[in-house]
Parts: sequence; C-alpha cells; structure tokens
Amino acid sequence: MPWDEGLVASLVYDRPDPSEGRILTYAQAINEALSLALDRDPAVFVMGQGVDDPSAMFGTTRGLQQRFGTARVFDTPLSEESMMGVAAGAAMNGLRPVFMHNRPDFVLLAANQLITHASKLHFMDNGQTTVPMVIWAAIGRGWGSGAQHSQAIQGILLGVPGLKIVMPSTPHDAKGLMLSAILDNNPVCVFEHRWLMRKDGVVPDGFYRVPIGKGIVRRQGRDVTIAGASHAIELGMRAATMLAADGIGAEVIDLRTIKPLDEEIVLESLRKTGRIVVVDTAWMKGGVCAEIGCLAAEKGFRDLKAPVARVGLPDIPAPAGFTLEQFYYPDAARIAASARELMEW
Amino acid sequence: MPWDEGLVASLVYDRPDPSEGRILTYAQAINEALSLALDRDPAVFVMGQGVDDPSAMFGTTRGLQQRFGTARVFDTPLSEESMMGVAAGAAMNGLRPVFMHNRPDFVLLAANQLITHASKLHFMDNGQTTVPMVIWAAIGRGWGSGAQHSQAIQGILLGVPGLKIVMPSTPHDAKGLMLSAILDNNPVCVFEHRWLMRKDGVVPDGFYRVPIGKGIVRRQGRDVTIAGASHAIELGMRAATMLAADGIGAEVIDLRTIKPLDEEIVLESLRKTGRIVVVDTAWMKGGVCAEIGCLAAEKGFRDLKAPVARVGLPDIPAPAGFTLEQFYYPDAARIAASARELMEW
Amino acid sequence: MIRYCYKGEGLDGIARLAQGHEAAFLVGLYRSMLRIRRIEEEIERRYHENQMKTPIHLVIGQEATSVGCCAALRTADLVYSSHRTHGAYLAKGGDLKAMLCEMHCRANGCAGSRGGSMHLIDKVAGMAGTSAVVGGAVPIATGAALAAQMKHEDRVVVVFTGDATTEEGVTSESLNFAALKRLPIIFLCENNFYSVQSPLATRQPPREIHRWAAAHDLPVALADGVNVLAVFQATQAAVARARAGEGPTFIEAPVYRFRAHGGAGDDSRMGYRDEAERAEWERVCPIKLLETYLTQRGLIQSSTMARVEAEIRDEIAEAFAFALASPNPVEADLYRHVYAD
Amino acid sequence: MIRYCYKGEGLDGIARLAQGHEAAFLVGLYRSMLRIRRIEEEIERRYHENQMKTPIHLVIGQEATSVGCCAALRTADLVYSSHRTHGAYLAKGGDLKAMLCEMHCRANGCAGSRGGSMHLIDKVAGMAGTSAVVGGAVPIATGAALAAQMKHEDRVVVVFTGDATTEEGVTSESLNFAALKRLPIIFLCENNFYSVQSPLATRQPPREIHRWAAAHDLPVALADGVNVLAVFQATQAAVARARAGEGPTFIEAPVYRFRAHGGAGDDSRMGYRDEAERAEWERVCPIKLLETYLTQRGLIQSSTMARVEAEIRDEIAEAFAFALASPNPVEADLYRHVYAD
Ligand SMILES: Cc1ncc(C[n+]2csc(CCOP(=O)(O)OP(=O)(O)O)c2C)c(N)n1
Ligand SMILES: Cc1ncc(C[n+]2csc(CCOP(=O)(O)OP(=O)(O)O)c2C)c(N)n1
Ligand SMILES: [Mg+2]
Ligand SMILES: [Mg+2]
Repeated sequence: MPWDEGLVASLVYDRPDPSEGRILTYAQAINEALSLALDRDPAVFVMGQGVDDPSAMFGTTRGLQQRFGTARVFDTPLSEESMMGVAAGAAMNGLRPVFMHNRPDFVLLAANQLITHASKLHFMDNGQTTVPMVIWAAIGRGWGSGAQHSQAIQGILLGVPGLKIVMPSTPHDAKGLMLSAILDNNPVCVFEHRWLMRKDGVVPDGFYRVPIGKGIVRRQGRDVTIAGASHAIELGMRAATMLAADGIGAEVIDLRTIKPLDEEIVLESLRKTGRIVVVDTAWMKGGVCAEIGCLAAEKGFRDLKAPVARVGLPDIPAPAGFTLEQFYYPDAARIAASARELMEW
Repeated sequence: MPWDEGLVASLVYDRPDPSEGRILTYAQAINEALSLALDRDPAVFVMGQGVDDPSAMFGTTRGLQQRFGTARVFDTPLSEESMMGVAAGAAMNGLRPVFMHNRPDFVLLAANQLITHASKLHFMDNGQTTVPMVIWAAIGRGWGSGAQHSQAIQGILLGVPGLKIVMPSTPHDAKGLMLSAILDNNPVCVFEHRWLMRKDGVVPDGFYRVPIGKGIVRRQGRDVTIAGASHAIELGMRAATMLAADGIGAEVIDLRTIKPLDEEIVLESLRKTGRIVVVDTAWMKGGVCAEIGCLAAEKGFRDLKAPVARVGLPDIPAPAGFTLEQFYYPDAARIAASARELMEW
Repeated sequence: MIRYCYKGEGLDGIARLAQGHEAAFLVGLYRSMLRIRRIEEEIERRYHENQMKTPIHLVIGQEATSVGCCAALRTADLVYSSHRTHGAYLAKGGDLKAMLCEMHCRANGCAGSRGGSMHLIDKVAGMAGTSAVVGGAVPIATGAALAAQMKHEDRVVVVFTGDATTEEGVTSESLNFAALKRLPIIFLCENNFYSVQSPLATRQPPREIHRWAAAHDLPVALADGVNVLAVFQATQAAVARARAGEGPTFIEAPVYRFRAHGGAGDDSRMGYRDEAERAEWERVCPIKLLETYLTQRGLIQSSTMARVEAEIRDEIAEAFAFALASPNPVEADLYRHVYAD
Repeated sequence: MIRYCYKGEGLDGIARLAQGHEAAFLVGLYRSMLRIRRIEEEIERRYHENQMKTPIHLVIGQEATSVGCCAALRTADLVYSSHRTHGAYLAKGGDLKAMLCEMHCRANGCAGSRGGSMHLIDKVAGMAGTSAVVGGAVPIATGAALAAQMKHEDRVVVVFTGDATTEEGVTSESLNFAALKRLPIIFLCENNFYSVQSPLATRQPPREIHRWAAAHDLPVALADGVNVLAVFQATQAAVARARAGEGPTFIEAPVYRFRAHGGAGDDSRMGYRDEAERAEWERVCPIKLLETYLTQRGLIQSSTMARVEAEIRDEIAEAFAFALASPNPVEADLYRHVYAD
C-alpha cells in the first residue's frame, strides 16, 4: 500500500445503506460538484498542478478536462504565489476560478496573495470588486508526509478577515459545500481531508447547496458536546460511540464551516450539555480549538459546568515516521478520555 | 506630521524620571541591542530592506553599517521569500542573522520559508541543525496604512511549532528581548509596535537579557486581569488607571513573549482576580486573544468568576481612512468598559 | 557622484517620434502630463496641512510613462499599478475628485476611504486596481488578462511596476505564465533606479532589466521614459500584438523621480543619491522636453499654454474644495463589504 | 509521441571527455552510479512490503548528475537538494544504513525518523539538508553560501533542483542574490522534463532553462546529464570559479527518470508520457554508457564488474538487515528538538 494509497486509505469506513439513496465516494462527490459547476456557468474554471494528470487529484478532477476542454481545466506552472494572484485577478474580472492544491503546505507559498490580496480587496475597493474564488486543498497526514507535507493550515488562516473556510466531513457535504463555495462571491478555502476521499455516502443527484456558515448536529446527546469539522467528526463520532458504552451522551457538532463560524450551534449545544471538547485536525494553539474554546468561555460561560477541553495537534511539527505519527495524532480514544474527564469534573 | 512621522508619533508618553537611570527611546534601545550583539559575536549580522538607509528603520539600525561594515549590515533585494531562506541557511551554518522588515505584511511573502522551513528544520533534522535567527518587524497602524501595510500577524503565527514570538512593551524590554532573541538558538520573531518607537524609558547600560517565555506583572490588582503585550500594555495601563478611579483594581500582565506563552503568570493572576480581559493589537479571532481566552477556560476554569473578554481587532481588514481607523482600533476606554462589564457580571 | 545617467536622445528623440503625429495629439499629451504635475504639486504643497492622512508616492518626473502608455489604450483596457499610483490613475482617466476625496479620507473617496492613496480605483475609467505590496498587482493583472482571453474580450491589460518589482519572484512567475499562455498583457516597468532609498546596484547585479525579462520568452522593449512618445510607441506596438492574440510584452522605461520615495519634497540631501543626479534628470524633465519641442516648432501658442494652466488650476482648486467639503465616513461604513453577498 | 529527445553525444561524448582521466577514476564513477542504481532497485523491490512507510522519489536514470557533480566536490563542500534526494545523499557520501533506517522509520535513521525519505541529511558527509517543498532548499543553500563567504571558508555549496523548480519565484530571487553577492554556489538543475506528470511544455514557454538562468547575470552551462563526465567537468569549472571568489554558476543537465515521479515502478502507461520516450532515454542510460565505454576500451574486466556487483549486493543486504533490526522511536522522542536549547 505504498505512498499515494497509504495516504488515502488509512481508514476503514462503514458502508452506508444503499437503500437510502445513491452512494458515491467523497472524491466522486467533489468531482460531481466540479462537473456541475463547470456545466452550469461558463465563468467557472479549474486550475492547479496536476488537475489534468491521470491521477486526477484523488479522482476529484477525473474527466473534467476531456469534457470541458483545456482552456477551462488546466495544469499550472509551479508558481503558487503567482497562480493565486492570477486566480484572484480572474475572479475580479468575471470568472470563478477553483484553484486546487494537493497539499495545504503549498498554499502557504501564496500567503501574500491569499491573505493580503484576495481576502481583502473587496473591502479595500469599497465593494466595487468581488473575488469569487475557491482555494481547494487536500489536508492530511500519514505515510511519512511529515512536517512539510501535511500541515493543516485552517488555524493559521482563521484570523484572516474576508476569507471563508469550509471543511466538509461527508460526501454529501463535500458536494454541497463545493457548490456553495463556487457560487460564493468571496474567496473560500475548501479543505478536504485525504482520509475522507474514499469514504462512501449518500449523495443526492443534481444541483444542491449546503449553506456556508451553518453547522449541523451529527448526533444528539445531553452530557458533553464534541465540536469539530472534517476528519475530526469521524473521530468524534467514534468517540461518541465509545462514550455511549459508558452511559455518556455525547452530542457531536459538525461545524462544516469554520469561518465564518456557526457560533449559535455551539452555544446551543452547550446550553444543553454544559461541557465541550473541541477537536481539530490541526494544531491546538491559536487555531480552531482555541477559538471555539474561547467562544465557549466568552458567550457560553453561564452554561459551562467544566473546563473546555481541546483535542488536536500538540505544539510540535509533524514527524515523518510511522511510529511517531501514532503518538502525534489524536484518535477517538483520546477524545473519549477527554470527555470522560469533563464528566468527572 | 505626514506619513512617517504620523506613523511613529501618534501617542504622547509620560517621560520617565531620569533619576531612575539612563533614559533612551525604544528605538534607541533596539539600536543599542543590535550594536552590542554585533560587537560581541562576529556571527551576528543584520539584513533587510533599507537597514542602511538614512532613515535607518526608525533609527534602530542607525550607524550600524558605518561601524560594522557592509558585509555585516546590508540592504537586500526585494525578495522576501528568498531572503528568509537565505537567513535560515546562514543560520544553519553558524551565523546569527537579524532579518528586519519595516512592516509585518512583508513577512507573509516569506510564509513558506518561515513556517515550513526555518521553524521546523531543527525538529526535522532531529536536532542536528539549529536555526538561530531573528525576524524583526515593526507592526503598527495609522495614517492610512490600511489593509496591506498594518497587519499584526502574531495571531497568524501563533500556531506555528518551533517558532518563538516576542513583543516588548518598554525600551528596557526591547533591548533585553532583542539580545535574548539574537542569542536564542531558534527562529524568534520580534514584533515591535511603531507607536512605541519614540517611547522613553530607563534602559540599563551594557549587556543584559530579558528571558524569552516570561511575562511580568506591570500593575497589581485584585479585581480583574488585563493581559497583553506590546502596545496593548500601553492601553491596558491607561485602562487600569481609569478603572482605579471607579475603585476597580486591575492587574496588568505584560506577556512579553506570546510564544511560548507564560501560562503560569496568567493563571496565577486569574487565581487572584477571577476575571480576565485579553487585549491584543491584532485580530481577536483565532489569535492571541483566543488562545489566552481558551487557556483561562481550560486551565483556569475553577477561578473564573465571569466570562473571558477579548479586546482586539474585529474580523475586518484595516481601513485606510483616519475616521474609520478611529472606529476600528480599540482603545483604553474600550478595555475599561470591558472590565467593568465583567465586574458587573 | 552620478550613478544613473540619462541615456536617451532627449529632444532629438521627441522630434524624431513626433513625425506624423497631429499637433492636437501632442498638445493633448502635454496637457495630460502637465495636469498630473500640477495635481501632484498641489498635493505636495498641502501635505503638511495634515488633511491628507495617507502616504503619498508622487510621480513628479515620471509623468511620461503613465501618459504615454495610457494614450495607447482604450477605456475598456485595464490598468493595474503598485503603490506609486497617481500617474496611472489620472492618465487612465480616473476621477480627480474621487481621488482627492480618497486622500482626504472622505466617504465618497474612490475607495470609500478604505483604500487610501495606494489603492486608487476607477472602474469606469478602466483603472482596475492597485496593490500596496510591491509585486502584488503583477499576478492579479495577469489574471485579469487571463479573464480577457478566456472571455474572448477585446481588452488589453497593463500593469505598472517599478525596478524593484522585478526582484520579487512573483514577477518572474507571472512573466512565465503570461508568456506560456500568450496573455494580452503589458508589463510596464518604470525603472527609476531606486527602491525607497536603495539604489539598483545594491539589489541587482549589473544587468539590464528588460533583458532579464526577455529570458522569460516574451518580446521586450526599452523605451525612453522621459519621452512620452517613445512610451506611447512602445505601448502601441505591444497593444497591437496583444490584440492580435500574440501575447505579452515587457517594456522597460528608465525614468527618475524628482521627489522622495514617499511624502512631500525631495530627500536627496539625506545622502542616498546625489543631488547632481537629480539635476541631470531634471534637465530632461518629460514635460519640459515636450514643451520645448512644441514651442520651438510653434505647435503651441503661449496663450494656449496659459489657458491650459488656468484650466488645470481651476480644476484642481475645485476638486480640493470638493474633497474638503465632503463627508467623513461613519462607523457603520466600517462593517460594510467585509464579505460580498 | 516523443516529446523530449536526447540531444547529447552519447558514447562519443563519454569517449571525448574520458581523455586524460585515470581508469581508476572512471571505474570509481561507474561504481558510484551502479551502487546508487542497485540501492534504488532494492528499495523499489521491497517497497510493496510496506516496511518503508515513506514517499520515495527514485533517481533511477538520473545517477550521472549526482555522481558527476559530487565527484568534483570535497567533503567540506555542502550539498542541498529537494524531494528527489537519494542520489545526492549517496553520491555525497551519506551513510547508507542511516538512510535506510530513516526510510524504515527507525529511531537511528539519519533524521531520527522525523524527516523521512525527503529529508535525508548527513552532516559529516556534507549532505547538509533538503526540502520537500519544491524550491525550498534553493534560498537555504544560498544562505549557506553566504555563510561560507562571510566566514571566509573554503567551501562551495551545491543545490540540486528540478526543471519545475525554476518556475518558483524564489529560484529567480535566489539567482539574483547569488549573482549580486558573487556567492560560492552552484545551482544544478536536473531537467527531466516533467514535474510529477506534467510535461515542461504545459509549464514553461519554449525556452532553454539555462538561458533563463543566465539572464540573472551569472555564468551558466548546459551539461549532458547522462554523461557523468560532462557533469563532472561542468561542476569542476564551476567549483574552480566559486573557490576563486568569482561567484555562482547555474548548470542545466537534461536527464530522464526511468520510474514514476514517486513510488515504485514506471507509470508511463498512465499516458502522461510515451513509453517510447522512456525507451529512447534508456538507450542512453548513464550507467550503461559508461560501462560500454569502459569495457570497449578494456578499462574494466568482467571479473572486476562481478566483484563490484557482489560488494554492492552485500552492502545493501547488510544495510537493509541493519535497518530492519533497528529500534523504533519511542513516544518521548516526539517531544525532543521542537526548540533548540
Ligand atoms: C513586498 C514589499 N516589500 C517592501 C515594500 C516596501 N516598499 C514600498 S514601495 C517600495 C519601493 C519599490 O521600488 P520600485 O518597485 O522600484 O518602485 P518605485 O517606488 O521606485 O516606484 C518598497 C520597498 C512593499 N510595499 N512590499
Ligand atoms: C511548492 C511545491 N509545490 C508542489 C509540490 C509537489 N511536488 C512535489 S515534487 C514535484 C515535482 C517537481 O518537479 P521538478 O522540480 O522538475 O523535480 P523532479 O520531481 O522532476 O525531480 C511537485 C510538483 C511541492 N512539493 N512543493
Ligand atoms: Mg524604483
Ligand atoms: Mg522535473
């Protein structure tokens, strides 16, 4: 199972019941969203290193170039900063680029264009220009990706005004949020976790949108809230199952969008449970965990029965080796343990 | 008072009592630190756009090239990413660069070298190489700096493992922390606020260090903790004076280092006051405010008598115009109001 | 010591290129440059009054590049620029009142007091945007050219850059991409030999900037930047190529700024450049050169010149008065347009 | 369709450059290349066993660049590289066992199982570091050269890059800086015409990479990348210049990778490049070429060849056994070296 394989197939998922509807993988759902968007609107185009490769970005771009042509689906030079600016400039002039990166680390090469330009130009121009663009990146981990090929950068970008960030956890949402992101008139980062690419799920046919900025309750519970997005929900759901065995009712909140954040869904859940574990695939310091932890203490303080808990990456770069990775990345057991501690507080 | 002037002289400070010792401005204190470091160790050098200009980076680099030569104090091309890598490469090979930027926005052009390389190489190499370098930038605001020339990026960098960030608030600390940063064997960001450059203070002669990672209590109080760093302390101290008039005792904690954070000094103060207002010159979301707010709810929960409060920038890019700036930036009154609310909780 | 001397043909160059142009066209260029100069001078004169709480980067001395270039463009063509944006904005037809309102931080500024002098924009005139980050506008303009190409629009994009802008890697990346895709874009590099107070020689090895650009596989030109007609001609050729689908061009135009990098007045006395160097370039002031040519040939009357000066003076006075009488933004404005709907 | 053909002189080139070299030297180069090839083949053979949980970027087909270049260096000289690092590491004298331990995620790996195959390092051998980010090592190596210059060390730095690396703006920036400061550095660009599965033509306009580099004002060379002696010679000339304080050199060496971008086996059948193209280049396999020359001239005996093969085989077997028997890291290791003391 070398490299590429190892990167996407590290989890085994329960297969959904096909009687519930049409089953697609997460990667297929993204592919369908891109295809629909390209079809509906000639302004949409897809760019990125290797989007027309045979490996097709985990399959998400499979067939798009054949169907929509090389002008609308094209490979780029290795020039992340310029390409981000090119996407922004095209967006400011009537197009809707989807700029794809197979690792989020490479988005950092374009930090200046993303943070200081694309996200702020609409404000700076007093609303005269819009910058409708999607910055897609596959976040992930494992199989030796190490410190330079698996940084989850959502925490770094959380403080950037004017930017939106979505992190879907299911094939259904991957499609619906991608469509929303493409139709949004702002730069939207769509961060998808590699380990979800093979996940199956029921995906409606045709066009639909999952709203940006709205979370969803994945599981109801009265004792403790587990909040997160993307792959963290996978872990959170498993932790909830473990907790149920101990008689602890965990409510799992899938934020879906981490900026702008659906504060109300978190506070609402907290009103019920009074306890919260924030889970993120990125570093805990100054990121999503910190933001939601602070939110709980700021606007949900009256409901808090125990300290806020965060489960994410320690303040350490990602190690490359397999054994070290096991110590580094949080898992369901760690989330459950954290929740149990809050129950005993 | 156009532009340059407007940028550094926007505050009027109380002059310290000269009988307490030698008085220098903040900029002079930095100049003295650089000069001492260059003198003590031939491995130290200073690079950056305009470090040898007549305007000498607010005076911080005045006279250095004349004294230490063009090989050790030099101007650079406009190539932030490469220069950051050059500094890292030099640091990995026995030198101690101080890389100066007159605005933090420009550091973002080098995000890849700073975040993905300089900060992580020591870890990735299993400790075989060290990357002792200082990334200096003047943060600031005002006089039309706007969205692209006044971003305070400490919140963005807070989650980066392997990096240190110091933000001195007094001339004394500016010198002592700069010397510590230069002697530190890690990449250290030294962010200095423009509005402090003219501030006077007592600065000891000769070599001394202010330890990285240690905060300091600037004012004692029993009712509410105001925590922050850099220019936020200026505002916090004034807010404390206002609060004292209402009979509220505010304890002002100058973090000095925001990464690694002196958690203990915050928690210790919280044990006494049970209330905290976190103040930062940057965005509140996912930054220093969020991190310390979360910390309070995580490790100081038992002491918390009221919600945590944050005072920093709203989730909006900086406007350029003077009138809008007044609505945008927090001031002492807002901090005091925030503290009063906590008292009434 | 004069580091960077003028190497053009001066008046002879103007005379040579003026052949075949109508007098009215030449006078129009002259008027355009003079107008920019007078606006800049007035901004400079009033700057110490602290009503314009914004950085300024004057183009005094560099008027020929903006005017020569924009004279070869249509309204539908787009111009992007960097921090030194007044010249491009005005030459492309940007609204003077909106510009001065922006500089006075008024609600009706061209960017609603949110951009400041480094972010002048006038979409109607085709002044599409700027970046205060050196090199920041280069890929954005390249993206605008990509949009024009993909949408089959008959539109050329120009991005004004400085000499130092070519040191930013993003410029190399963007030249590569523009050449690869044969985009309808013109990179107009105003080489004024300095970046703030740093001379070219401390930032680049001794090479010619347009030759460096040429290595990215696109046509390049060296145009005398004090000769408005040379810039016009080079742009015209580049525009023709772009409209014909033949791709990008890089134009280097050596120029000199007579004032400080930022703010009012000259700062040569601080020592980073020789006053004699500025004096040499002032002898080939682009406006003076064209004026000399026009008057020597009798193409402009002194009465016309006086009228032009008066018109400009009145326009400027009115625009400043308008700006000073304009309203300040209110708090609610701050919260608008963070996100687009 | 063959997009990128071999344009060198093949065997004739070897024969021409072999003049004046001792047989022992030539056999040494041959042995070095063969050793790298055999190590890579064994890595490839075992990769599916999942013991090496790390990405791999094989240099099979590209051995001549690493070996030819490093043969012109001293131990004190430093080598930096990108993700495709095995060749440079081994040619520079990096420890094989430490490398294989790293690839097997063992505690005694050359980076303590924290770097993986893209971060091979051997400070004793002068293999100074790598970056998994394309272009990431280029400015770092430039900084190492700056350090050598500032410390007056007699040390040359080499950074290995790929063709796509020249599209990253940081490479342009670094060439500019190296030329400006006349740094003792060699940029060795292994142009294998592809970036992952993207051919050069979709990323750059039709230009020659070394000519692009030359525009940054530094000497450049084009060296036949399958001819180990051509690479040696070009490096030697560059090293001499660097040691004499005459500054940097950029060398482009056209080569071909016989395997997939990453992982084991070739992936040409996926369609992004023609198998015939690979076949053409396999005819000028750098090892085969030199072997043919050596045997034709009687400079190597078949018994010697057999002995070399056996030695290499034994070394490899032992190194793998060592790696597999080596300890895994423990949890406490994770917390070490986040910050340096
Ligand atoms: C990326 C970046 N680095 C530094 C600066 C600071 N800065 C503003 S203007 C300027 C000079 C740029 O020189 P050039 O491109 O030659 O334009 P000129 O000012 O000479 O017109 C500099 C260094 C900046 N704005 N952006
Ligand atoms: C900045 C960056 N962008 C993209 C990648 C993904 N990537 C890894 S290797 C590679 C190919 C680079 O091509 P080249 O420089 O020609 O080297 P080669 O692999 O051909 O040896 C790419 C695109 C990366 N590692 N870093
Ligand atoms: Mg300039
Ligand atoms: Mg390649």
